[in-house]
Amino acid sequence: MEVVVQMVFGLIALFILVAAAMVVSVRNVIHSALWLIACFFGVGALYLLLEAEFLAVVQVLVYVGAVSVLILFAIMLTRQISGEGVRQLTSRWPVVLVVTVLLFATVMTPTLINQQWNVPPAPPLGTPEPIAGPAELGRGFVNEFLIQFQVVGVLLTVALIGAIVIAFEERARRRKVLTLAEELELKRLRERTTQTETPEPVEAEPVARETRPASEG
Amino acid sequence: MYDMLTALINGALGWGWPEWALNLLSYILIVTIVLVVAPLQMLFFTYYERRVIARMQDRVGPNRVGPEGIWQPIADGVKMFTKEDIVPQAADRIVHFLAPCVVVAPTVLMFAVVPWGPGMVPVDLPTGLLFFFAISSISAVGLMMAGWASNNKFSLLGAMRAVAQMVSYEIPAVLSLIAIVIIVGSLSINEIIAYQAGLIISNRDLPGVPDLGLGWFVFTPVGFVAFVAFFIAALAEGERTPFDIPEADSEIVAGYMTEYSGMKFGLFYLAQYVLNFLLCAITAIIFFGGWQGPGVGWLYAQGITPANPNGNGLFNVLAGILGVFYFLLKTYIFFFVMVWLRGAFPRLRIDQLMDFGWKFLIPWTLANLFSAALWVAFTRWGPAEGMLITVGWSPVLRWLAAFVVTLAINLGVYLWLTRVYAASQAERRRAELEELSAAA
Amino acid sequence: MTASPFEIEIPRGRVIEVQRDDTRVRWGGGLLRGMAVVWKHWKESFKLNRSYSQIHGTFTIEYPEEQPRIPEAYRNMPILLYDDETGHELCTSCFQCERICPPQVIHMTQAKDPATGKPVPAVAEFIIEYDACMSCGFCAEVCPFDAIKMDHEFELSTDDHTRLTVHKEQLLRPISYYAKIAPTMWAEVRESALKKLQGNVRRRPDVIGLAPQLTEKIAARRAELAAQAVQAAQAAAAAPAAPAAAPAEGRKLTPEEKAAKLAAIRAAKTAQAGESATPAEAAPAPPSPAPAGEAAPSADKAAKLAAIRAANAAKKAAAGEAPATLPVAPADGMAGDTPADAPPAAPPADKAARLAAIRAANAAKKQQSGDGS
Amino acid sequence: MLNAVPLPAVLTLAAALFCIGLFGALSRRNLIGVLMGVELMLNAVNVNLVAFWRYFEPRYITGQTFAIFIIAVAAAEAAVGLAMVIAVYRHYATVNADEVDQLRG
Repeated sequence: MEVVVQMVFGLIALFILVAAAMVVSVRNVIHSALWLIACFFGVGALYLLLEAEFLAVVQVLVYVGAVSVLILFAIMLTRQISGEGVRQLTSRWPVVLVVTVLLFATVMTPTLINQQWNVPPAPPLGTPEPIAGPAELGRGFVNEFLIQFQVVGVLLTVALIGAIVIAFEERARRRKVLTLAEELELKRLRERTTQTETPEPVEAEPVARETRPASEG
Repeated sequence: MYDMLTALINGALGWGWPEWALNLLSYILIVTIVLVVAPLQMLFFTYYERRVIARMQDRVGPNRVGPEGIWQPIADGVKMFTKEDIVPQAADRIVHFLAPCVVVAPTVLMFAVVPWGPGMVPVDLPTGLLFFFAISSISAVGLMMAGWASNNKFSLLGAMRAVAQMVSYEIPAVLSLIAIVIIVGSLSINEIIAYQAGLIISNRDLPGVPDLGLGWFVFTPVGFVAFVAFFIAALAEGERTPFDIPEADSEIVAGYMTEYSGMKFGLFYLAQYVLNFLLCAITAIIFFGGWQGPGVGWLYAQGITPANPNGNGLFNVLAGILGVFYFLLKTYIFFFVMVWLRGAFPRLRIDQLMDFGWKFLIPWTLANLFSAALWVAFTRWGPAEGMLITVGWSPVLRWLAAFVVTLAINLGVYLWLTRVYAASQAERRRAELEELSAAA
Repeated sequence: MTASPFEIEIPRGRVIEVQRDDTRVRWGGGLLRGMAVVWKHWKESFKLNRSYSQIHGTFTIEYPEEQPRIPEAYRNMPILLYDDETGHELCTSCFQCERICPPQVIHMTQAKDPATGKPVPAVAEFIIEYDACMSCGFCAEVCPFDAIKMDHEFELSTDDHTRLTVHKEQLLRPISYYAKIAPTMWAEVRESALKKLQGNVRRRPDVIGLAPQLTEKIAARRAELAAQAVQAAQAAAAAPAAPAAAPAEGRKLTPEEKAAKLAAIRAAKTAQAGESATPAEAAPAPPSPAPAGEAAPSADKAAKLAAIRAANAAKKAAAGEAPATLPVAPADGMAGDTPADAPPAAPPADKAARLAAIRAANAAKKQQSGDGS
Repeated sequence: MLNAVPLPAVLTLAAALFCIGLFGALSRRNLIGVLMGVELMLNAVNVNLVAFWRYFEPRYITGQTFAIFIIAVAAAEAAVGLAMVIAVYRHYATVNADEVDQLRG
């Protein structure tokens, strides 16, 4: 049984790391986002393995269902959709690589040298199950962590409003193309003005502003 | 289902088998059953929808293949299988191939927590409802993949619409379910169904109500509002007609499915109908008691249950049959309503859809959440929780008070919201006209 | 916020103008009303609706099992009619349909008398290209003899394109068929069509104008003709002027017929001469005298026809002067009526025919002289 | 799980994930790529929290609670960050982090 768990853990770990490596190295941004989703799934599976069932479901719900979709959306809204052939890494990426590898090494070296983790011995048989249910979490949120919970709620609201404010654009500014009716009106007006022989060339914009409302009636 | 199957396998194979083998065998059996039933439901639903919508349009519908055309979906399937699978040259081949799988897999996974009858749930997760919605949101990723990988503007537009729609309507759907979860106090789907025993009034809210399996949530003001909001959101999630903007064939060919053919297209189709089935099923489960109905509870009490290991297995089977009958009946009725809505209403515009979701449904369900809290306070809380008004009231009075208060709140909020929403829509139209005339 | 809906009564009913931007709160009632409409349609659709006056119910006709009830005036592809009893086609090859056909898919050849080479009011070959026909029905409308009609048959699909070029044999249908598919429409035209047919049949020699697929009818007709020839030969033998008109050719023209024809031709020529003498009159021909009467025995038929033709020619010549037509009219009437009144196969028929011809010729001459004076 | 896989293994995995995320956040040119790197780092932190919860204090929900807080913060960060990316794209017509070099709007 333990071997099975070890194998499963190894597979999940490998999957997470490979997916994460692909996220940062793939040229195509969309592929990168898809690998990110795979990575989120791997982390969710890891949570399941760690018996944090609720958290695994939340991970899927929030990360896969919301965050990654948001990322995909943002990629597609920014138009340079695939970006294939474009260099995706900055020119200083070798430096960054060295820095991150060094960081990893500094973190890992003490671990590898002396495994002085204060790990309690494996619980004997018959120990109570870990608490991971939504009911306990909910109770925690309204008792112990009430302030934090409120703060997170406010943060989410602020983030929602902030995102709307930042990304919002005036509707009038958004539409840069005239409708057919508007263009027709414009053309007619231009013809009329040239017939009355206005000496200076008529620009489109000022004329358009004087137009009667085309859509009413 | 699991307990029944274990009992059956035990009876058939004797007690000599190790437990893990029995577990494995029963799970494999359950998965097989689910994987067979899911596409069958889809096949039936395509036929059912076509027949019903035809009747609504004074037509007959497919009636050529087999008696009354019941083999029509099979003929369609054969056609689908024999079609050529075309991948556009400019498409991203791997993602294009993966997208249908990513769309179908979650819909099949969602069957894992759907109870078909008493004791007939494949996996009774304590977070079943959350699991259901978490998994359903994965298919949005598949849609995005399909839309992008096809390298077609219609596909991309369709995918963007689909995902925007699914993400925005998940919120009212989940909010309306949370109202129910507050009342039940559990995310387990079995718990939610068990709560709905009773007669018009749930016998958990009002102990002593006879159990006819009719204590559905839809009979309470909170449940009714939640039901309406959830069903509308489910229509949007399942891309049913008033909200079928992502695959609006008159605008963007077939949305994200445009560049798919053959069995890949069939898989999208399958996912869509299976999702519709599941949404109808979850509506039936959460608000209409799932397999609850007259007789099921009594029959199941006679059978082998964890509480009653000495029961008669025959009653298990009878309760299962009756429960599945009630459950499927309710599900099919909801699908009928979906088709009915399709027959009645034209497609919304994307901005109308977003406005309706964000400016009407979400406030409405939020108010309903408040009502649900009040419902719990009136029916269950005592002075220990700080509910001092109801001290000394009889359960009937408490239930009545909860009913009246929540009804008043929900009705008032509804009327107020409709007025505000209509006014905002009119204002918006006016602004658009003004803007148009300013631009012209 | 909004005015009450504007209402007005018009002859077809009441019109209510609804303002779409209605901001009054409706509590979703409109949605429910829409659903109620659909529900009613669903519920009623289990009843069959065949009256078309209702908007509810199933209208679908499950076609191969259930044939659609085609209205009488339905038109699909043109067909030709022939008389059930005699087997004579109604078509006289007047070329009206060929001329009016918008896609020009009608083609026909006029039948010719093999003896004289003169055109006969019958059609030798008639072709309609069904593949290009647009079913406008102009041909049926324009046909003065009601010979071409629109069929109700619509199962025309075929994998053989050439089969859609339809020849006379496939086009011909008996009158009874048309009377079955369009009873009232046929009843309206029956009288005049049959009358015209009688007139035409008289001018058709031999088996010309008989529907070609009716072999037994043709055979019967041939036998009848042969019998008449024999009878005529006997009669000729009895008559003193027999050797003068020996039936040298294979044609079975009796000497009487020949004589009559000759007289008629002569009469026509004089009439034409009269016509040329007065070039001023280019008036259109007045309505031709209706050749009434049932089928006369064909022994004297040719003679009669010749007489009529002569009379017609005379009349045409006379068309210019109104008073001059007066004496012609009785002659015509006599020419037409005498054989009709005569009992069939009566020996004096020949004489009457000849008389008519002569009278016609006289009338023509008189006309001429009238012109001259 | 507790007996089969030692805690250091899980933590090593989290550290590796964090470093990969850091690399992505620092070296990507695309703003969205940077955000994705940040998401990876947050996930690594979550893995750490859950692992410590599971191995040390399975009877207390603190570890999970904080993981959930982090998920919420990550969602907020993604929403605001992507909104900013879109705003930047609209203004500069690029999502290249190196080309966005003005503070003035």
